[in-house]
Amino acid sequence: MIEFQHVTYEFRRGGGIYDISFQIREGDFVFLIGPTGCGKTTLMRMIYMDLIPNKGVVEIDGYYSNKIKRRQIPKLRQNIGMIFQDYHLLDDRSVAQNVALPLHVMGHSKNNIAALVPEVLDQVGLKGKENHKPSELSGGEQQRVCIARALVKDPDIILADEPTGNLDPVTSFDLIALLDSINKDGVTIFMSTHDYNLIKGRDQRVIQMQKGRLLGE
Amino acid sequence: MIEFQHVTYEFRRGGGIYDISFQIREGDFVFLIGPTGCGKTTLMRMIYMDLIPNKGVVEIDGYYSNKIKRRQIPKLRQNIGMIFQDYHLLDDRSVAQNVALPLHVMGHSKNNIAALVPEVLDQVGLKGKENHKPSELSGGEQQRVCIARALVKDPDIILADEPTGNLDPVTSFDLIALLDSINKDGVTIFMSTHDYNLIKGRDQRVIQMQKGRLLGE
Amino acid sequence: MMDRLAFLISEGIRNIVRHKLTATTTVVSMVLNLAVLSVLFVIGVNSHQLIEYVRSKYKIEVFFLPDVRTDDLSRLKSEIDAIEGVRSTTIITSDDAKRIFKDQFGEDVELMLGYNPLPPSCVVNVVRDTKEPVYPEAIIRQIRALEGVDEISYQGRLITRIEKAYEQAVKIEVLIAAVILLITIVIMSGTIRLSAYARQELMKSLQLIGASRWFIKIPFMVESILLSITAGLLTYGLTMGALRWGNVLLSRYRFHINPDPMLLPALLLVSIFVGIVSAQRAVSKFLRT
Amino acid sequence: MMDRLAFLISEGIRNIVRHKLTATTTVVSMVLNLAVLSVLFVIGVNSHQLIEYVRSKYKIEVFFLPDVRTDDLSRLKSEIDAIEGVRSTTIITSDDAKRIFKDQFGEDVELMLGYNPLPPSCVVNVVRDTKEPVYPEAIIRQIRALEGVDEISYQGRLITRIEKAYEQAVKIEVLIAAVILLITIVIMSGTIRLSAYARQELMKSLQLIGASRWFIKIPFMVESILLSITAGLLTYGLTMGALRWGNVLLSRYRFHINPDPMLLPALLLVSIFVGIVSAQRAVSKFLRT
Ligand SMILES: Nc1ncnc2c1ncn2[C@@H]1O[C@H](COP(=O)(O)OP(=O)(O)OP(=O)(O)O)[C@@H](O)[C@H]1O
Ligand SMILES: Nc1ncnc2c1ncn2[C@@H]1O[C@H](COP(=O)(O)OP(=O)(O)OP(=O)(O)O)[C@@H](O)[C@H]1O
Ligand SMILES: [Mg+2]
Ligand SMILES: [Mg+2]
Repeated sequence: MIEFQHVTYEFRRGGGIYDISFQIREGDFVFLIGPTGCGKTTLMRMIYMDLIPNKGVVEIDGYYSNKIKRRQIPKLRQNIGMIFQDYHLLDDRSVAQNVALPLHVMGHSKNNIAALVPEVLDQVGLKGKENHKPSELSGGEQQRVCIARALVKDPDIILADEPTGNLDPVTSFDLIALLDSINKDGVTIFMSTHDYNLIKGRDQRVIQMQKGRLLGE
Repeated sequence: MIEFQHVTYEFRRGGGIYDISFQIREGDFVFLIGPTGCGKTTLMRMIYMDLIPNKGVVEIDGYYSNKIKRRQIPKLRQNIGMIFQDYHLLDDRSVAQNVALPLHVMGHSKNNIAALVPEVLDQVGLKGKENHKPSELSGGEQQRVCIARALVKDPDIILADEPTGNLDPVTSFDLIALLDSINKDGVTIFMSTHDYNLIKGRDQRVIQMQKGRLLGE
Repeated sequence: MMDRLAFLISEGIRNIVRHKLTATTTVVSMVLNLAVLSVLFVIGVNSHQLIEYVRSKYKIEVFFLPDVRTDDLSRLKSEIDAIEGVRSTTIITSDDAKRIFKDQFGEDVELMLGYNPLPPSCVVNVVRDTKEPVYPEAIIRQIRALEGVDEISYQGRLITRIEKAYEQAVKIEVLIAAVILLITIVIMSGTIRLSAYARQELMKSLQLIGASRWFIKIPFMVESILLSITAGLLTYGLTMGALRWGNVLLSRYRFHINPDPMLLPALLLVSIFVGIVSAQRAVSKFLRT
Repeated sequence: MMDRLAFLISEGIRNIVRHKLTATTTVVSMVLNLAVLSVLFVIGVNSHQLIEYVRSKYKIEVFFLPDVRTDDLSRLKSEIDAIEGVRSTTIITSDDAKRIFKDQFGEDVELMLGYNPLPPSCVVNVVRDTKEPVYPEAIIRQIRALEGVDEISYQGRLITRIEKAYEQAVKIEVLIAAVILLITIVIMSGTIRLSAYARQELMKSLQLIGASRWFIKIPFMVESILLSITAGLLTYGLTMGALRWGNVLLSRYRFHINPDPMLLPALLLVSIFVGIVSAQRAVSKFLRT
């Protein structure tokens, strides 16, 4: 469960998000759209508690932003599959090692990891790139590594921040189909995008933002 | 003038581009499209001679890839406005300083720089963000800083590698319009994209790639 | 759990390979610093050898009354031996003294004078391998209190002066060593901090995907400890090599530098300590969010 | 062109502010290294003071024949003065000697014996502020060749031994200084290299937008030089402070350590040299494409 209650966060240089309230229930698939710079990434960062609200409260799976202790944040993040807009891949290791990382963090066994990683890399179409460094991949491939890293840990919530920015339309639709099937298994999905085509003709809930404020659904 | 003559480049781990030949004349506006991982960025890197072909020759404005000396490469790059897919912004300085950098490289006077930078930042819609660090910007804003940095030096050629990946449709069309007007002034523009909507209904030349090879125009 | 620990340790090892440049620079920096330290350590240990040599030359001569008999002498000897600070004693009886006189001057005093004027005496050697300064006054006082002692000759002021100088030198050396140790620690931790700085983005990314502070710290610690041990061992090898070479040069002066058995443990202790503390500090700095 | 140069220099300055951590670490590391060097330098310079003190105690006494007349004496004096290695001479005439004798023993020899048996003599002081060892034999030989010289008394073997020991000590000190200088340079350049390593992405980006190697290098050099100068000045301040404090402690021993006027230039030279060379090497490494 994701819940924002009158959340405001302002950066020191100005800009931010203001008085945001909404709720996403377990198993929902919700889109977040809005023009560039409207605050989508900022909003997502509050879900994985990289930013803590100036006003209001964010609740994620029973963790409250105003009560959470610093050492609880890793626990929270382990339950969320995050696809970052700027990837945050570790360039000192291979694609496979990058994808395996969240499993190591969660304490999975070696055998388990050895089985899961190739599977998910295959799912996102990165077979054959296991041993590349992230810097040796195309933009779209890097983005898919980031997606694989979020999927591999079988999280309760997937946060996808413009996950199709560097993907061509075919690959994008494949990704949405993949997310759809994961959502069918009960995983909550919250995805920001500015690709209106992608959500056109879908009957899913869409949250719209503009200039740091909710515009409606 | 950009000319590829049977250019092949293969990465050590496999993958690359094969037997590419094409020509772009001065003042052209050419699109490069193809699915993710097909070799668009690799092809562009050969234009600014970050990669040198294994076979074949690339000619840019009288510089030949098989003859160019290492110290000539900066000169070549100074005439090309490059919008990198991964931005390559310097995060230790402000947006304005990032945009001013190519002008300093080319030896423009202080006054000239002070006049040009705000103008181009305004053009790409970054007014008010001059003093932000790149890491304090949204994805789309970072991309526009990169665009501004390419435009500010008034280059002969603009290479744009998926410059709209993080931009919403409105901003994307604005960018294309901006590039169009620059092109009218005689600047050669070569832009890769996978946003087929963007080029739909335009009568410009489009080079198509697939799996490292040219597919036709 | 076991798998996770194994992973964290192997991460530490692989980090060394991944970041060869920082690893090499760190080790080189550490080795050079430790080398200065270990040279100082060796000098410190061997300066003791020098003072011991000097002390072996200290001389206290005790002359007994002429009427002290031979069996009294052995009692006196054991009484003197029992005094704290006395290493050994050598009794010279009147007859011994006569023989020595004859050896040196070729004359038999007894024949010349009709009697032996040389009193029995005793050469007292003081302890030499103590870290404390040796002051002979207390010994003298106790010897003087013994029955049968006539006269005592010793180089009192000279000894006191030498011991004072040595004490001063040790103090200065300890001070210098402490300062150098401090400098070493600061430089080494600066080096490790810079190598952490070069990787702050990676740490931030790890944190974002849910890694706890310990998950980030442990590989870094393992790496730091391994580098420290490497540096410690290399320094040890280097010091031993330099010593062997130095001893060849010094052999002309009949002086031999001994490495202390504590050198290796001390080096490892210092380097591992520095490795852990500065890795800890460096990581904490970049994880502060 | 002027604007570009101004920009490059200001870039160097701003880089220090932008990368405070690497700047601080670099400066601290450098200061500590330079401190060791400058202490060594000061010791080196002042060890000379010690030998000069000892040399001022060297004594050569020249006794002339009793029939040398007073005007011959002044000729002899100037002849001795002209000998290389002689710092000064003091003539003691027979009358002076008589007066000295009377001052010391309270007796007038001339009254006692009816004539003055004390010959005129001359105390010769040797040069003391030379870097070369002083060996009195040559001086003695030349004095002996002069007419009217009767006898020469001097501490020949002692002087030779002291001078040999000093020569040896200077050699060892130079060796140690060279080793420490080398260590300093390696550690300092390692530090600068690590700080370049942390910025390799930035350098790569600069290169991609068409910056020439010089454009990237110059600010880095400026930065490195500024940090070096800062480190040099800080070390100088530190050394001078330590000296003042040390002199207070040493005043008991009537010994005064003098800083050499060359200390500051030497420090700056070393640090700037290291700064330039290692910045050059570090940048080249990361620009190799
Ligand atoms: N660290 C920061 N410091 C100051 N301002 C910031 C910071 N991060 C973001 N901003 C500003 O907050 C606003 C919202 O940014 P955000 O990244 O949330 O936008 P976004 O909706 O994700 O945009 P995009 O689609 O381009 O990614 C922007 O105007 C941005 O400049
Ligand atoms: N440094 C490298 N080493 C090895 N392989 C590489 C390297 N860089 C790119 N590749 C591979 O070359 C192929 C082409 O990459 P390129 O970046 O040119 O694709 P692209 O068309 O730009 O894709 P995208 O639309 O995702 O940006 C990819 O399969 C990629 O994995
Ligand atoms: Mg965003
Ligand atoms: Mg690309």
